[in-house]
Amino acid sequence: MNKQRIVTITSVTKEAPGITTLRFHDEIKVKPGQFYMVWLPRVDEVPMSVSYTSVEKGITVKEVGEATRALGKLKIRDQIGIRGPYGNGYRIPKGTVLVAGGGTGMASLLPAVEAIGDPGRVDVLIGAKTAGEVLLLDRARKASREVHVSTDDGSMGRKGTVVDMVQEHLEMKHYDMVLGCGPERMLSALLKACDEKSVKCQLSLERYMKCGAGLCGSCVIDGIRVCREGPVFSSAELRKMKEFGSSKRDECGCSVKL
Amino acid sequence: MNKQRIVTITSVTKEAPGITTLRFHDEIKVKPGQFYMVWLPRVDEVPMSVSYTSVEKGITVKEVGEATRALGKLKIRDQIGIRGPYGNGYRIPKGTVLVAGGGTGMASLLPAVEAIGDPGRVDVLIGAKTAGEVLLLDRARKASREVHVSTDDGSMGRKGTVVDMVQEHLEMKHYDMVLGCGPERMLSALLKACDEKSVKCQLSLERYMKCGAGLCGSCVIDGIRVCREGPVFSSAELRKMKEFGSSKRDECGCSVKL
Amino acid sequence: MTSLKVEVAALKLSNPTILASGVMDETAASLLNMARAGAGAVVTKSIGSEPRKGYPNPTLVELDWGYINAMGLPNPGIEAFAEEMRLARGCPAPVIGSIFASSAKEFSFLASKMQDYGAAAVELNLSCPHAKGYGMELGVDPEMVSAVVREVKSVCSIPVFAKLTPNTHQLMEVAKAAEAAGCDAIVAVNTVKAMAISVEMRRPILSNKGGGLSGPAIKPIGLRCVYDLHSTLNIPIIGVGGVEDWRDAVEYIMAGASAVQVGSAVGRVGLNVFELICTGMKEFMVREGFESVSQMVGVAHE
Amino acid sequence: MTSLKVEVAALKLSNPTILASGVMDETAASLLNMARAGAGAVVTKSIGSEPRKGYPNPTLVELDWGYINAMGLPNPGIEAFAEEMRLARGCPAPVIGSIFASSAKEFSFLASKMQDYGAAAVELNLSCPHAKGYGMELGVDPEMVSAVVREVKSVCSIPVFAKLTPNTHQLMEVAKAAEAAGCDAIVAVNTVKAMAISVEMRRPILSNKGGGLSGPAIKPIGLRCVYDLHSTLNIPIIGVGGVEDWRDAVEYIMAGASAVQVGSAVGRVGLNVFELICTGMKEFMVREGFESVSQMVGVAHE
Ligand SMILES: Cc1cc2nc3c(=O)[nH]c(=O)nc-3n(C[C@H](O)[C@H](O)[C@H](O)COP(=O)(O)OP(=O)(O)OC[C@H]3O[C@@H](n4cnc5c(N)ncnc54)[C@H](O)[C@@H]3O)c2cc1C
Ligand SMILES: Cc1cc2nc3c(=O)[nH]c(=O)nc-3n(C[C@H](O)[C@H](O)[C@H](O)COP(=O)(O)OP(=O)(O)OC[C@H]3O[C@@H](n4cnc5c(N)ncnc54)[C@H](O)[C@@H]3O)c2cc1C
Ligand SMILES: Cc1cc2nc3c(=O)[nH]c(=O)nc-3n(C[C@H](O)[C@H](O)[C@H](O)COP(=O)(O)O)c2cc1C
Ligand SMILES: Cc1cc2nc3c(=O)[nH]c(=O)nc-3n(C[C@H](O)[C@H](O)[C@H](O)COP(=O)(O)O)c2cc1C
Ligand code: FES
Ligand code: FES
Repeated sequence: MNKQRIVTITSVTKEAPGITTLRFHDEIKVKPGQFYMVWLPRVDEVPMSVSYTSVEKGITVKEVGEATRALGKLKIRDQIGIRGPYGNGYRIPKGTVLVAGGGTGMASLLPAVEAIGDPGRVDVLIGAKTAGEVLLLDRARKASREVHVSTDDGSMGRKGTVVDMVQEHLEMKHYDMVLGCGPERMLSALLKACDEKSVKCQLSLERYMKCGAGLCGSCVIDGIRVCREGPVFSSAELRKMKEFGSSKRDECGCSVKL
Repeated sequence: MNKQRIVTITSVTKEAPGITTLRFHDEIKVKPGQFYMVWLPRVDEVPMSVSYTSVEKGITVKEVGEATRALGKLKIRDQIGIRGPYGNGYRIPKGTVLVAGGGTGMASLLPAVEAIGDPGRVDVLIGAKTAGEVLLLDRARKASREVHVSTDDGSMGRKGTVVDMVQEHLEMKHYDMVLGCGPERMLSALLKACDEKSVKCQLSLERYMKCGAGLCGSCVIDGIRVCREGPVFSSAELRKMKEFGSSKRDECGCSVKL
Repeated sequence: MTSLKVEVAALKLSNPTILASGVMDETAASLLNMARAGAGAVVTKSIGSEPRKGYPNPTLVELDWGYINAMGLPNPGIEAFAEEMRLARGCPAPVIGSIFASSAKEFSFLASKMQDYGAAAVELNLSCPHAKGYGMELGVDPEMVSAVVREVKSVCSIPVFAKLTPNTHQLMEVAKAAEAAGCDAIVAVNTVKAMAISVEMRRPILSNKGGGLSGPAIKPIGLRCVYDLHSTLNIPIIGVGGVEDWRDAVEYIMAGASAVQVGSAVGRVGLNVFELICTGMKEFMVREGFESVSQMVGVAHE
Repeated sequence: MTSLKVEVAALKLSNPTILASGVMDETAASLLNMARAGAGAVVTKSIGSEPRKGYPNPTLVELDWGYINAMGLPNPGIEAFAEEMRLARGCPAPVIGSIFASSAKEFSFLASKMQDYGAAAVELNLSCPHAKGYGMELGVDPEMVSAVVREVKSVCSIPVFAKLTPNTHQLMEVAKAAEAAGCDAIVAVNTVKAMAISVEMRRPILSNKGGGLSGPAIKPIGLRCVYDLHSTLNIPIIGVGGVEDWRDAVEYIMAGASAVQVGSAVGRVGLNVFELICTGMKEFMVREGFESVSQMVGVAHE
């Protein structure tokens, strides 16, 4: 039961061009990897990972369309509706952990890194299109042993993708678990990379969400609810999914190529 | 919130001709002086004080009409519906206590006597029409210092009413509180007797009950809900009630003389 | 200055919470107690021409999210009720007389009695879901409702409220008919047709089998009716159904209600429910900058 | 031997729990998962002639005692749905194709498609409370319902179910019209018209404003409809509305349902709700000496 509540924005942080973190007070506990359905009256209601899970909650929004642009324009004292948290969240792993985030994927991953609570056993890899879009770098540094950055254009860190970095790290070191969040094509390559090295992973997926509550079926991948059994799935689960990395459903429920 | 539950009779005790105790298992806690709404399908649903308040609950029924006669015919393994407990119950008094029960009034009072938990400071007075109808005598003896009986026909104990005995006891000894339950005429005399000696009392009333839950207003005395603010009222409350001892409401809500 | 005062169809209320018909309102003393507890107005139990016992028990089922009741319109009859109304004269809040009948003539007879007794307004129960020949059996037919209202208006100078049922797809037609016939306000909604069955006893629990659902379960239903009525009507609407806290009350008001009635919450919350709603509503109004209740009426339509 | 097997209008089900339309049933894989989770049959999302996005978000409000939804009948359209039905062929439980349309002709077109696709039965959505021109706008009119059923029956050899709305006082008339037109079973009920308002935002939460109430809040309403339908009809009834545990299911069956559908509880309880209901029901049947579900159907009427 996740009743709608109206929260007031207490801080607005511009993380990068078109990427904004909004903070607000909400008492209801959240696990890293869970998400809210965020309501902007007259605009839309969209799923957003919780990027800050303390009592002062936060979401980190990348502007891609109408709703996210409207969220990016909010100011302190504006109000939004939230319901949730929904979804399973990451199981916080024991042992050494490699964390790989593409784009706003870091928003979902950082609370998990912080929940591990032991910088000594976590390495973080951040991928972005360009230097300006590298997200939450300072926060990642505080909570981990090493942080490495890659950009598509080489404007910061190494040139290439985050998956390239993952492959290198898995060659170099032993990790007990990989956590990943980002575009599905990246996640699909990530799963392959992990499988090759027989390292387990947990990856967080995105699908079109309407109810968010496990009812309407709009978010399903291979008949499994991303909003409920996911958004975080294990390698074992992902390997069985025919639609993973290949197709998703549009608002009508039609299958479309990724 | 008091959902209907169906319980199975585990024991049937004939207390006196036409007076039966039914026991059954129900986990929901009850305070002495509270009552259930007891449902017998195809017959009626009637209020009954809880005469045993441990997990093996009990009611003690005097046959006066259709519903009570049907309850008196139940056997082990028969089922009844109960909802509740309803009502406020007795506030368990400190100090010395005089308990005065007329008829099935003892059913409501005995759990209070037992809850006091100190036989040394409780005296019990039981009134009945005739020897055969003296109720729950052994149980009363166990939980109190002295038990005295009066019958209308003198067939047991002293001849007279329980109020006569109360007056004598209040003359003889000091009591901090009187608890009473029985026919309203008796209670009205009891209040007068207590007031004369400036002893506080708590008396349990009966009114026609439909909902039992504080909604329908059928049980009101001076606009106060016997099922909710009562059935137990203090001397202070009773003194203000114009209808106490004089009139009640019938099923239509018409005022009728007691 | 934030004020909770409202005016509904010429009735001046100190606050917008009204005791709903059928709950703690069969005797003058009850009505007075509810007014003292903070109700801005009180509606009497629905009164008919003759004394009526109502249905045998069980008459109530408790649920986690409300009640199902089939009281069967018990009432002392309009003659005996004269005395209660006389005793209720000093009531600090307006007393609205609720009546039920099986014909327009009978309604007008009862309404004029209520007027004589000093009722501040009369509420026509056109919506009881479980009394044969009464209530919603009439209240789903726009022509019948029109005839009843017209007849009552012809004998009454006090405001006339029609209490309607949500158990129909024709609520808007019925309400429009009532308005056209001169009705002063619409009260929506009465209980929703419902039932509970005991699986062990293998039968419906209520002696009448069917009953009416009230409480939080029906709040979204009542709210929808009020919202739609506000789009349809020009006369005031009084919202009823599952109002349990200030938030429920404000939802109804924003949907278009000029006041709300509170029934089940008198059992579920307690006698202090009127006070709690008013305190919470006032705090909300201060917080959000509303100075009067009327400023909030219908704002959810904008 | 206690058995949960039931037969409803020639459909043989391993147990009487059916996945309700609109919940986890838009893709073949979802339907298969729900059948594997233990549903005795599964109903597809209501499918129309063309792909449809449904309403913008918010489309769901969560309440303590249920949901309000206004999805707006999103669906991939009958042509694209061919592929899902093909992939669902191996489904261990019968697949019932739900369809919605705005005319009798369109209904029969969709129904014959569903039959071609291998649906075990077709369910006519005559009851969606919030889609303009569809659902209950047709489903409260006995003549319209009669025409739709007749037309669909004329092109279909698989059983035809009519899913009806509780938002009318004419449910019995509508159901009788469906029966007379050859309908094989009645499904009752769809959601109840409802709304939720955010007082801080001063507006309805759902983008469509109005929506349909489902879940425990409406169980007493659905139960009452099924009870009354059982007194009125000779064809089987499938009970829907707030079925969350075995007790709810048995209440519906005793009221007269031959099977029940489960929607909201898939969200509120989880995918194991079918299994939980079946286990509890079986234990109850053993305890009470019922050997088959059919022995329980309608016993609350005796
Ligand atoms: C579990 C989950 C967590 C997410 N976390 C974040 C986050 O932390 N930060 C962030 O910036 N974004 C996050 N997203 C993505 C975010 O929901 C979309 O970017 C947003 O909905 C786009 O809305 P729009 O109106 O701006 O764009 P539109 O122009 O409406 O759409 C752009 C694209 O966004 C996606 N989208 C639109 N609506 C939805 C919807 N209701 N559900 C899912 N996807 C949708 C579609 O792929 C669409 O093509 C998350 C998505 C999911 C499913
Ligand atoms: C709070 C309370 C506690 C009670 N506790 C006990 C108890 O422990 N033991 C016991 O034997 N009796 C108790 N009673 C009285 C008992 O409820 C009635 O004796 C019973 O309802 C009679 O039903 P009947 O069908 O047998 O009689 P009827 O022939 O129907 O009526 C006989 C008389 O019983 C009373 N009565 C009937 N129905 C009701 C009702 N719904 N509510 C209240 N009174 C009713 C009326 O005064 C009526 O005149 C209690 C009553 C109340 C209000
Ligand atoms: C026990 C009970 C008795 C009722 N009796 C009446 C009545 O006599 N007349 C009437 O118009 N409504 C009656 N109602 C309906 C209420 O006035 C109200 O419309 C309904 O309960 C919904 O409001 P609520 O959810 O606040 O209870 C009764 C309701 C209950 C619970
Ligand atoms: C999210 C959601 C979507 C629904 N979509 C449909 C639908 O497409 N067609 C239909 O006939 N009923 C639809 N319904 C109604 C359900 O099938 C069912 O009749 C109703 O929810 C009551 O059952 P429940 O309380 O078990 O949910 C939908 C219900 C929900 C909650
Ligand atoms: S978004 Fe509705 S089931 Fe996941
Ligand atoms: S019995 Fe209904 S209020 Fe007391």
